[in-house]
This record gives sequence, structure tokens and C-alpha cells, in this order.
Amino acid sequence: MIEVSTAASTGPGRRLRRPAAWLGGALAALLALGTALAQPYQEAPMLAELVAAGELPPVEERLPEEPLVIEPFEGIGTYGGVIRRGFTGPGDHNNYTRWAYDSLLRFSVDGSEIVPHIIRAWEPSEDFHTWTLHLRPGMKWSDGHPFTADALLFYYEAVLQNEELTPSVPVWIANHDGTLAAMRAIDDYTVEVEFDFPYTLFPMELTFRDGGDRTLAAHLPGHYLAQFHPDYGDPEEIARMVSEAGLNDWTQLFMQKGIITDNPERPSTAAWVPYRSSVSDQVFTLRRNPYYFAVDPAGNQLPYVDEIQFRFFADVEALNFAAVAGELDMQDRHIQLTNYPVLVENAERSGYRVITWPTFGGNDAALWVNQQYTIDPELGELLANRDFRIALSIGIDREEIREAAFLGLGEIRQPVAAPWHPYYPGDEYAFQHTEFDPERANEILDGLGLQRGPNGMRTLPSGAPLRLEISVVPAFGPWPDVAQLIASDFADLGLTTDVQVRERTAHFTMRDANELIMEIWNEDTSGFPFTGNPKIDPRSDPATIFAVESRTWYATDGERGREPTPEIARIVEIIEEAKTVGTDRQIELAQELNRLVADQLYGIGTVGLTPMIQGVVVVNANLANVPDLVANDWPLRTPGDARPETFFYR
Amino acid sequence: MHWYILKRLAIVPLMLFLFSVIAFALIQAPPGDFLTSYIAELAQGGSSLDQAQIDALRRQYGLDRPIYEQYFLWVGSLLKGDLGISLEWRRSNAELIGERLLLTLALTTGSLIFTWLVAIPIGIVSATRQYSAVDYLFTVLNYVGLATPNFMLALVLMWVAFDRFGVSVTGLFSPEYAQAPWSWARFADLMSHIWLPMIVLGVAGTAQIARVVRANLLDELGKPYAEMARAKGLPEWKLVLKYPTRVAIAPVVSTLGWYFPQLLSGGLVVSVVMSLPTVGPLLLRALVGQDMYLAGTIILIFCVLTVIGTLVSDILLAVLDPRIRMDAA
Amino acid sequence: MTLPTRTAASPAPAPRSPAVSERERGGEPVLSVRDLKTHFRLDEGVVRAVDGVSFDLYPGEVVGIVGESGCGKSITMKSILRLVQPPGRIVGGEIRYRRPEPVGEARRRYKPFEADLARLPPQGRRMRQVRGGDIALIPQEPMASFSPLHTIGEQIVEAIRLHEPMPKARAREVAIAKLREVGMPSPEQRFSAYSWQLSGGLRQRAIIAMALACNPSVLIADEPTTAIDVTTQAQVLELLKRLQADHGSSILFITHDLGVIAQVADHVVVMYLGKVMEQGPVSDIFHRPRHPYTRALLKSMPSLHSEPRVALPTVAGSIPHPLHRPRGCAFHPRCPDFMPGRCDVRVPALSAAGGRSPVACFLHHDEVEGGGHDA
Amino acid sequence: MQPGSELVPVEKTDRVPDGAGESAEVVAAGPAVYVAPAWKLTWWRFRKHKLAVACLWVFAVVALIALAPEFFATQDPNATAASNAYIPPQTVRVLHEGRVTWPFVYGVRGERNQRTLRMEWALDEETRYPLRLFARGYPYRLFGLIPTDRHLLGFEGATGRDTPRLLGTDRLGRDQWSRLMYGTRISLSIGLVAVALSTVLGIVLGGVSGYFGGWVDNVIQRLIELLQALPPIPIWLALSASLPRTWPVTWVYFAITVILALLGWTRLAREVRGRFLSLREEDFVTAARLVGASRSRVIFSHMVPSFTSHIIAAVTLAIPLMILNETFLSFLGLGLRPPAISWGVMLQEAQNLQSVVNAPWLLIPGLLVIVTVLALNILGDGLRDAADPYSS
Repeated sequence: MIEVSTAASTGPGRRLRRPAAWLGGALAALLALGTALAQPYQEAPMLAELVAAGELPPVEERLPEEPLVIEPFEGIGTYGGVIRRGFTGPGDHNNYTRWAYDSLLRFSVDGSEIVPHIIRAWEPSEDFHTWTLHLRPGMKWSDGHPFTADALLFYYEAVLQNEELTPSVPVWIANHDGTLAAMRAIDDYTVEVEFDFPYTLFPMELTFRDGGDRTLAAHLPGHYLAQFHPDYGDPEEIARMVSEAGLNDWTQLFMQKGIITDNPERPSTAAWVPYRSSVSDQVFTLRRNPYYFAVDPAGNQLPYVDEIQFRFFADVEALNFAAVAGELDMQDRHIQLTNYPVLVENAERSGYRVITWPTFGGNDAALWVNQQYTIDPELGELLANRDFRIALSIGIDREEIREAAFLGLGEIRQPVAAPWHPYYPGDEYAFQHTEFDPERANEILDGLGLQRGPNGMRTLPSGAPLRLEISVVPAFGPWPDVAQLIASDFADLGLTTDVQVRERTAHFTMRDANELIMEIWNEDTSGFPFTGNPKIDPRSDPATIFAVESRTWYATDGERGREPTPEIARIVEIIEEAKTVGTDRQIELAQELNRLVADQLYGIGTVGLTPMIQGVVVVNANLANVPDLVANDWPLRTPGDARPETFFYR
Repeated sequence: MHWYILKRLAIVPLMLFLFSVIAFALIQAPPGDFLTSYIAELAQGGSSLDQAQIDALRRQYGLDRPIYEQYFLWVGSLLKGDLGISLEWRRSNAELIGERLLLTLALTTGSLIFTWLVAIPIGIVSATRQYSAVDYLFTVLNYVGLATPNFMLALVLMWVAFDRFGVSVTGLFSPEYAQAPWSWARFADLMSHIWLPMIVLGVAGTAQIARVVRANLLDELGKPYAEMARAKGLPEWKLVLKYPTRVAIAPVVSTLGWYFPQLLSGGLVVSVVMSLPTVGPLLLRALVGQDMYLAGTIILIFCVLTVIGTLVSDILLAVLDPRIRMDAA
Repeated sequence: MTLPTRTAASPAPAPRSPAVSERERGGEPVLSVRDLKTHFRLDEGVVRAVDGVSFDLYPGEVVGIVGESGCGKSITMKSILRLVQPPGRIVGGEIRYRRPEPVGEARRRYKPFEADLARLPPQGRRMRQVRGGDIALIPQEPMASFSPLHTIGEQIVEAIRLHEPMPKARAREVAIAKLREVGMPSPEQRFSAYSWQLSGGLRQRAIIAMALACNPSVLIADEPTTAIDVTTQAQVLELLKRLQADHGSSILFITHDLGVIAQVADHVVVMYLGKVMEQGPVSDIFHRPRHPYTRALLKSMPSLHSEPRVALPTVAGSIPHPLHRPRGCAFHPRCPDFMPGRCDVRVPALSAAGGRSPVACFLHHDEVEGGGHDA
Repeated sequence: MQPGSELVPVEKTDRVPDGAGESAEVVAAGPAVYVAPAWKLTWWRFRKHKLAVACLWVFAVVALIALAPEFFATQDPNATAASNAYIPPQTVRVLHEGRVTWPFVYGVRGERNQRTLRMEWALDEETRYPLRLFARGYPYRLFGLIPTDRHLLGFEGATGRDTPRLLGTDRLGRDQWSRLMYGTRISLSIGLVAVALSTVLGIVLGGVSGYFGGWVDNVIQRLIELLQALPPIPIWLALSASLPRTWPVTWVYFAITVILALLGWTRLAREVRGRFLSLREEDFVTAARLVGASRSRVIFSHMVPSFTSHIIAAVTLAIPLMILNETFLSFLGLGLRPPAISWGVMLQEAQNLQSVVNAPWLLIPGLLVIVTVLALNILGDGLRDAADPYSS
């Protein structure tokens, strides 16, 4: 933690290299695990009033016996104030998810390890088949109702075991044979989950089950939601509510009621809870949760800030404008890297500061090459040729891209884990094939029999015209630019390359139809290669384009699709094994995987570790405890992993 | 007269039916469905749903049903007066469109009034002083307005307003009023925001209308009855205002009907850039996200508005011009 | 000229109006135009639409201005009413108007007024008073001359109240009275009718009613009968004569139709390319025309004397473009009696030399425009 | 009252309904008659509208650029040079050390400000690039045929990447002047092609509708109403989204124009119909019919010519709308997409704070749009005024 802060203060464009951060994270975790504190607890004035008025039990009763202690980044804060943020409507649901980070377990600030949150402690059985999860006695939902094992079991029974809500068992809680794992309550505060195979990654999966992507969280307020579920509630009543809301069936109703951002009534365990507004409103307001179970080392109940206001913006540029105008107090999401200069130049007069959180390893604009392109077999063969990919890789002027698209920020690298991450394969791999060398690239291409035609452009060995296409979605600012820069580099190599900027839906449809030749996408999962939807896992859906056919192959157990090459098959083996082994072995496997990535160049890396994705952070000048540096990634729920509970106004 | 209106009203249902079909067809035209684009959006945000969740959603939204079934479901509920639920926003379209529509109309009418107040006098002046310096000046000014892409204008004006005058004009309300129920304070707040978009929107229209007025007025002033009025000893200004102007603005009135769809498209961009809570961005979003019921409903609403608008303008025309009135009778 | 529509009435003009006209009595003319010049400055050059026109209009008299289209008769009319729009401008001459003393009870409200209209500001109050009040116009296209958006009643009332401030109701009565006077059937209903609801004849009557609304002392009828069919035409002419008789007002009758002139005019002014070729009492013009152009015009007019079936001789050639006006006598290119070396060199003055009515032709005198004799 | 309408016989004919009599007389009267052809009269009246004449010239220049952008460009519009990002316009100077010299441009030196990460450029008074006309530059084919490397402007001693940028560079260091030239071609041709298409549609449908009337008219009118009532956005979106996803940029570009045309014809059709309705009654049409001319003949050899001028005017007024639509579509990301270059694309790329605040010169395309649209509108206005001073 300390290292994090110090290492942070070296300006933008720096390279992070801090193996110590690894320990730092552990240290923080230890602190966080600290048991109940001696001194009495303090609470926010607005709550104190309610207590005085008898509308709220005293803070001691609201907090669990063992509150979570969160170490602030700078120091103990003071209560009060509103944080104004911008969001872009329901599609931007995760703007809330990331802020609340209301999960059973959390990642440490540097993203290096899992730390307790709602779950106080957890341990696996010897064989990693069974996991025992310990909840916090005395912890409460935001409506004051006790938070017990029921929270998890309700989700297990009402949602996971219900075919209508869950047609097929989600992978993260499935046994090896695809059936649903077993879950039982030992007592009110202890839950046991049992798998039919050693599942070492289960805790990490739990950190992702916070209702992100507008889904149901893994801990649900059964005492409230039961009334909307036919297995518990009154069917007529439910039917009435369904038709009243003009919905199709009860599942829709249940989802609507169960997803916090759509239903302010739903009790929650987050630091702030929706206040009379939802993610589909013009302003989505959150108020402090009087029952939030965390305190600072001084025993002040968190959060410090009373209220969060998400203001709706129809257009990202308008949101950036509001940021420049100082109308947003803490904004990382939707801030455009291109606007960085404007932001910095107006920081003074609009009273904010700008900090940058580089992405968590991987690559911010990788060129993914389809390994199973079938529309033109000869071209497909070429794309599958590793030497060809190497030629492409060294044919790209990455410095140019870094300057033009990333304002000179970030690091030229292949899409491998971050240097400070235990999965880091070492510089020799991280920078492999990244030095700009057109001569050699040309030699290789010549060697592959790609003759130059009269117009100086190369043809396929058969003499058929060679036409590459880069499909790119204007998802993150500079991608179309990167595509064009790469295309012109390739043109210099004699490779005709079209750039197609596509609407994301079109791009995805084509991707699934395996119609794409190359695409620009990022690799933001190099830190989490074994869980969720790793970009490098051919089975992921949606994933990148490099092995779509094999996805089908795996999905249909080899009935349809194409059998993966040994290298691709190896990726899957690695991931599968990693799920079942201990940390040390996982690191070995991950490093092997990263080496494979750098060798095979399925995704040709350009620049990484830039603040491109939600990494340019505009912070009110008076807002304290905002770390200068946090691990920035979706699985880490940035800025949630910066612990917004501890932010406060000086 | 009444026959006339009745005749017009008679075809409205047919029109609406056609509109509903077209609207639905338009939304279905692009590849994929709501979920495809929803998933795409999530993936863009770096996250993703697993197949289980996707299947569940597709079932919930009835996207697994055949198109025609979806259409009849939609129209059916519309006929029941139920505007349906937005797939993306997960709340009733009526709620979503409600206030936005109100604001859109406010904005539209506002800019319309602005336009007319500016355009008609300009039109008259430059017609009566044809080829004079004034005429040229106004003409040029007008066309600059017409020619300026309003999204560019909007962003530039926003910056100037902030940079020079320190006022920030994003949205139509300050955050504290955005959700608040209607009150004088809220109305005032609205007024303090709405002027810029109003101008940005009006500017383009001004040119067109001024041009129409000018052209017609020129034609009318050439007509013998104007001459006759002069011969009667009528002062020029009185003459211009009393006779030809009334004829000249008739066509302007008749454009009223097309004003809504125009502003939906024109206003849309401005609304997007200035992030105004109007229907335009909602529609665009719904279309891009293939939130079909929402999009369809909005399109339909605007078609209805247009039909009404046309009807109203035709009636206005009849009122303005006895000839039409008599023919119709 | 193509078939000039006309009635069966003999072309031979019957002596009409007071036994001894104001003109013969040598009285004051109500309107006297002297050397009027109205020019149009176009990019292509200057068009001398009216170029030194002079004539008098006496009380109770009908003066006909006749000539082919483009001869400047309408511009003369516009000049008098000061309705010439830029780039047209009155560049010279005077238009003296003297308000005649009315007979009977109207005398009490009589305000003497005399002015050179050519000098008055065209938009000024006084000029506007003259327009419609003293000099009224009966336009060529009755249809187009009413605003389609207002009832004829409204428009007549407006005309009245412009010149005699009075309550609307009163004005309405006057208007209806006028409509009745011009023989409009059931005037009360027609009052609230629109022009396009009336037949050509009725429209023409309505227009006349509007012109008469303020008892003008001068009526300018600009081809009032071209737009309507023969029979109605006759009625309208009758009506005009009757009204003129009743009110003793003077009429300036502008037409290209000699037949009509023959029926209504006392005194005729023949114009060609903005100049007066000849003028004089209607009988002289018809029976003893002096100017070749006048003769040509008369020839082109069918009469009972000329046999039918014989094609009508027209004026040889046609009007040159106003911008390419011939040197010398403007008519010489079409003139049967063209005298080379004279007509195409100098411009004959309008002179009464050789007695009788003035004519501009070297056949009759040697006077050159701007004085002096032709050697 | 139009000045001189009493004076020019030909004009008189198209005004006074019964004037037929007189003019016929004039015409009958033989060869001496002065009859100016309609177009000449139109031209006369047009010339009166000084502003319109000026605009004609402006448009001529733009059109010229659209014809041969390569000639006017100074660099390859797609050549990127990250190190040259956001160079402000390099103005052509004639003053050097207080002395007037042959027009030249100073070089620039720039570096990234480490705090704001913004490229900051300073004049480099040492290096001067004299302006040269018809200088050699990158090779291209004039009109796609004649291979040459001559360009209107060139700079002595400037090679490749440091060729001065008269209108500055964008974020990828591409020369905006050259991009603008190329963009002109696409944007203008979109306008022209689309309008051409919609004109044909408009004339045919409008003509048919107006000439035959009856149920045909009814159907077409309803269709027009339908199209005009639909908000254009969804149509655009649907159509452009359902274009084959694999189409290369150029095809998309063509498709867009067709789409624009498909939506743009209604306005003109209404106009044409109106003209037809009024013309149908006119004597010469009736005459033609009586003579027994075939319908199509009546329409195309009698009626259409009689209002070509109106069509021309209407068309000139339609082009700017198309141009604006293109920018508008591209802004919404529904129109052209990079790497295609059009005014719309350029504006769309300039639609961010960074450009508006730190690189305002990137809004110059907007200026060009304004000028062109302005010119075309005034031009069309002048033409219309000239074409028919009377009809409404």
C-alpha cells in the first residue's frame, strides 16, 4: 500500500515495476482482517440525528460484531458532502457496480490478492473440493434485517436451482460434469459449498458475483425478494404485479426487483444505497447505508461522504465537457484520453486534479489475428502462419502509435501480464517482436512467397490478390486511429490493408460468424487468465476472433467447429488445470500461458499500461483519500478497489 | 370545412397502420437484436454475460419468438393503450417518453417561435427592399445560419459560453432540478438552460422560412391587387402587412406539419451534443441498441404528431385562405 | 391588330356629353400633363417608356389614350398615379392636377387643391390623398385586382375610410350604395363575397364601385374591358358613361381598342413608343386622321363599311424593341409615307401647324422637336 | 409590377392571361419582332442578383477542387506522422526580417508538454520554405488518367513529412489542407449524385402525379406524405446499418448517396407536380394535345422544358441539403467512416473538446461546408428569382 502511493508519484508515462507491491497488498489484507476494535464507534451526523430521533438504532447495534476495517489511503476523514459523477444510462449500469464493489470478497488495492469483505474469512478443504465461507455475525442489510447464510442460500435455491431464471448452470458454480455444485448452511453465519473437483479459483469467482452487468448478485435479500418468487410468494399477487408492470412473466419481475440499480426498494449491503431513483433516471442518487459494515481504523463508520449523484449524459463528449467545467467530483469512467490536455489545462480554474491509473497489464490495443479464417483458405493458412504474424508484429511502428493514439503514455509491449504481477513472464517475452524492423519483416514476407505485384503490393503465393482487413469498433477513443496507423505500416510492407470501422453489433455478429480477418481489441484479462471470460481462452464468449471455430468445437464436444491446434489446445489445458491447483502452480501455469501468448502472437500487442480505459481520473481538488495509483481493471471493479468509502472532502 | 377535416381524418388510421409496420420493419432491418447489441455493449465495457444469463434474458424479453409475433404483441399492447416496456431501460416507455416529449415540444415550439419572430420580419424587409444592402446582409446572415452544421455550432457555443462567461450549459436542468417535480423554480431553471439550444435549433429554420416569405412576398407584391391597393392610396407598409404578407406566410404555416420530424432529426444532434433530455437521443439510443419497442413507439408517436401537425396546418391554411375553405366546403 | 372586340354600335362617334364641353369653353383642365418623361434605367440601357407626353383632361370629359401595347400608355397612367416602381422614374415634365369645384351639396365639403403631382413625394400623405380620393384607377384585371383573402366589401370600405374617416358601419352603407349604383344585384350579399366568387362582369362592376367609392374627380380606366366578354363589355361601357354623366367626373380611358374609344371618348390621344403622334377630338381622329400611324390603326379596325371575309390589314411590321428605338420619327420603319433623309433623321414635333389638332409628322409641318424648322 | 414588363413583349405574354391576343399580334407581325429566348431573359434577371453571381464563382472554385483534388493537395491526405500531430496552420508570409520577399512559410518545431501531454509548436524562423506554383510533389493520376506529380502549390526544400501544412494537421499529423481537398470531392459528389438521382425520381414521379392526376396522383401523394412524415433518422440508420458489412468504404459511400436520394426526392416531386398542375391548363399544352401529340411527348417536349429553370433552381437548393445531410450522418456515425475522407468525417473527428479548445483549425471543414452551402443556396435563390419573377 505504502509503496503504491510512493511509486505513484512519478508522473504519467512511467513504467511500473514494483514486486514489493505484492507484499504491500498482503499487508493491507492483514490490516483489513484486524478484529473488533476497542474504542466505541462514531457515525455520520445525519445518522446521529436519526438515532437521536429514535428512528435508527445506535451505531454499535448497526455494525456487526466484527466490522470490516478499511485503511484509508491518506488518513482518517471527516463526514459529509456529495460526490457528483456522470453516467450514460442503464447501459452504464456497471458505473454503479464498479463504484459500489458490493461483492462477497474483494481484491486488494493493487489487485494482487483477494481480501475479506462481506465474507470475513474462508478456507478450503484439503482437496479443494469444499469451501467454507464465514459471514459476519450481527451484520445487517440496509433495511436493518439481519444478514445471514440465507442471503447466499436464497440465491442458491431461488435463482440457481430455478430453471426459469437459470436455464443452464453457470460455469463458475458448476461441477466438472456441469451440474450445480452443492451449497449448505452450517449455521447462520457459515456456508459450505462443495464441488466434485478441486476448485481453487472459487474465491476469486466470488469476487465477481456482485450483480455486475445488471445480473443478480450472489447474495440476495430473500426476506424482501421472496414475495416476487412463485416458490415463496403468493402466485395471484405476483401475476397481478406482472401484468400491472406490463411485463411478460414473473422472471422479468423478479429480475427487476432483484437488481439493485433498477429497484431502490431492494435492500443492499453496499456503502451507499440507491435513493428514490434508479439507473434509468436523469439523476441516479445514492445515500449512505446506515448499516454499512465497515469502519476506518479510528472506528468511524464508513462511508465518509453522504451522497453520490450519477448525472445522466446522452453523449460522452458532453460528460467530458462537464468534467472540464468542474461539474464532476470524481470521474474516471467515460473520460476520454484525447481530452487529457484540455482537462489538465482547466484543472486549476475548475478546481480539480487529474491523475492517471494505467490499465492492469495486457494490452490496450492489440491486433488479433483470426487463426481459423475459412472464407479464403489460402489467406487463412497465411494468417495461421506464425512467421507471418511475426512479420506483421515487427512491421508495426509502435512508437508512432504510442505518440499518436496514446499521447506518448504507456509501454510498448505484447499482451502479457503487468510487470509487477506475479504472472509476468519477464521482459524478454513482454517485448518480444515489438521492435520496429521493416527490413526483416519484408525478408520474412518475401520468404513466405508473397511476391510484390506491379503496383508494389504483395500477392498470395498463388498469385491471388492479398487483401487484409482490420475491423475495429469505435469503442475506446483511439482504436480506429490505431487501426489506420497499423494499416499504413502494413501498406509500407506491401500488404493491402482495409480498415473497417464497424458498429459494435455488426462487428460482433461478424466475429461470431467467423467473417473477420483481423480486429483491434484490448487484452485486459492477462491478470485473470483463469476466470471470467479471458480474452485468450478460445472458449470465451464473447471473446476475441482468433479461434472462433474452436469455440464451437469445445462447446459441442468436438461435434462441430474445428479442432484446435496443439498450441490453442494447450491454452485450454493450462486454464483447466489452473482452476484445480494452488497459487504457486497457478503462477507457473500463468507464466507459461503468457510466454505462449508472446510466442504465438494470436493477439499482436501494440501499447499497454496506458490510462486509456477509465484511467484518466478527474478528482475534485478537495477530495481526499483518492489513491494516485490503483490496479485498474474490470475484475477489480476500479474505482471500487480504490475504496471510495474512504473518500472525503477536506 | 368539416367535411374537409373529416376527409383528412379518415386516412389517419390507415397511415398509422402503415407507420407501425414501417417503424417495426426499420428497427428489424439491422442485423442482430437487442441482446446482441447489449452483449456487445457489455463487452465494450470489458465485461460479459455467460451463456446462461444470455439465454435467460432472451427468454424474458420474448426475443426468441418469431418477428411477426413480436410485432402483433407490440401493436396489440399499443391498441390497449399500453406503450410497452423498454428493453434497455427496463421501465415503461410511457414513463421514459413522457417528460422528454414534453421538453422536446417545449424546445420545438420555443425555437419555432424564435424562428418566426426573426424570419418573418427579415423576409418582409428583404422582399420590400429587394437587392438592397439590407436584403443582401440578411440573406447572407440567414444562409450562414442555415449552412452551419448545428452539432458543430452547439459544441463551439458550449465552449465559448463556458470559457468566456463561465456558464456551463449542458442539459436542460441543473442536477438538483433534473428529478424534481414541476415548480416555478424548476421552470426558471429550465429557462436558464433552454435558450442556447433554442437558438442553435432555430438558426437553421430561420433561413428557410425567411427565404420562403421573401420569395412569396416578392411574387405577391407583383400582383395587380397590390397595385390596386396602392392606387387606392394605401400607405406602403400598411399594404405590405395587410395583403401580401398574409398570402406570403401561408406556405410557412403549411410547413408546420413537417416541423416535427425535421426537428426530431435536427434537434437530435443538438440534443446529443448538449446532452438534452429530449426524445431525440432516446430514439437514437434505442435504435442503435435495437431497443425495438421503445424505438418503434417513439417513431410512431412522431408520425402521429406529424399527421396532427399537417392537419392543424391545413386547417390554419383554410382559415388564412378563404379559397381553400370554400373548395373544401 | 387581331380582332378588336367591339359592339355592333357604329364606329362613327356620336357627339356626346354637355352640348358645349369645358374644353371648347376654354375652361380650366382638371388634369394637364406637360412634356411628361418617364424613363427606366435597366442594365441593358435606358428605356424611354414615356417621352414627352402632353395632353389635357377637362372636367366631364372622356379622353382616350390609344396605342399598341408597349406604347407607354400604361406607364403614363402609372406616372400620373405616381405608381412607377424603380428603376422607373419621372425624369421631367409636370402633371398638374386641380381639384374641380363640385356641384350641389358636396360643395360644402370642398377643399380646393392644386399641385404638380410629378413633384409630390410618391409615398407622401398628399399623393396618397390624391390616389383613390381624387384620381381613381379602374384596373385591367378585375379578378387579380381584388385581394383573394378579403371580401370585396372589406376592400371597398377600406378605400372609403382611407379618404373619408367614418365609422365602419357608415362606410358599409356607402359601399353598398356604391355597389347598388354600379348595378350590382343584391349588393348586401355581394358585399361579403370574395372576388373569385363573382362573374367577370360583376367583378368589373365591383372594381368600378371601389374606384367610385370616394367620388374621385378623375377616373383612370386602364383597358377595363379587355378581360371580359363582348356583351358584358358593352354593359360596362354603358355603365361607365352613365356614371360619368351622373358625377360629371372626367375619365382617362386607356386602351388599344379603337372600337371602344369610338364609343366612349370625346378626345383622343394616339401614342407610339412613348410619344404622342396625334391628338384631337374623336370625330377628327376617326374621320380626318392626319398621322400615318393613326390611319394604319384605323385600317386595322374592322368596320361595317369594310367588306367581311376580307382579311384585316394590320399595321405593317411591329413595334421595335424599346431599347432599339429608331432614329428620327420612331414610326418611320413602318411608315407607308416614309420620307428618307427626313423622317429617319429628325424627330417631328407635336404641332398644331396647319390648323386643327396637333400631329407629329413631317407630312403636315416642318417643326422639329425642341423648336426650329426642318430645312 | 416588374420594371419593363410593359416593355418587353415576350414577358408580357407570360403574364397577362388574355395578352395572348396582343403578343400573337406582335408575333404575327413578322421578322422584325424582338423575342429573347427564355433562358436569355432568365440570365438577364440572374445577372441583376450580384450576390448570386459572386456565389456562382465560389461554387465554380469548389467544383474545380472536387474535380482534381490531387492537384490542389500538397501531401498524401492519408500519410500519418504522429510526431506532427496538432500543428497549427502554417501561414504563408511575405515579410522576412522586415523585408518583403517571395511568399514563403516558416518551419515549425514542436515537442510534447510533459504536464499537459499536448504537442506544442513554435515557429522555426531559421528554416523557410518558399512557395512554388505548379511544383513537383507526390505522384498521382489527374482525373484518374494522366500520371503526373505537378501540384498547384509546393514548397521548395520541403520533403515528405516536413512539407508545410497550410491548414495545420490533425491528431494523426495528417495534412488538413490536403484532406480538405479530397474531402471536397466526396462530399460534393455525394451532394451532386444524390441530387441527380432524386431529381430524376422527383421529376418522373412528380410529373406523372401532376399530369395524370386521379388515383395515380393520390397514391404518389400519399407515398410522399408517408416518407415526409417518417423521421429520417431511423430510415437512415436502418438502411445504412443493413448495408452489407463487408462492403469497402467506397461502396458504402455510394450506397449512402443512394439512400440520401431515396429520401430526398419528395420535396422536388411536390414542386414539379405543382408546376404540372398549373401547366396542364395552359394554352400551349392544350394546343399540343389538340394537335394530337402523345402524352409522353406533351410531358417531355412541351411541359418539362417550360420549367427547366425551376428545376435547376430547385436542384441547386437541394444540393446543400444533401451536403449537410452527409455531414450529419457521418456525425452520427451512420454515414461515411474513416479512412474515407469527407467534410462530414472530418467534422466528426473534430467533435471533441481537444479539437475545439486546442486545435480549433480542425473546424475549418465546417467553414468550407458553410461557404459552399451558402453559395449554393444564394445561387439557387438567384436562379429561382430569375426563373420566374411572378409565379408563387
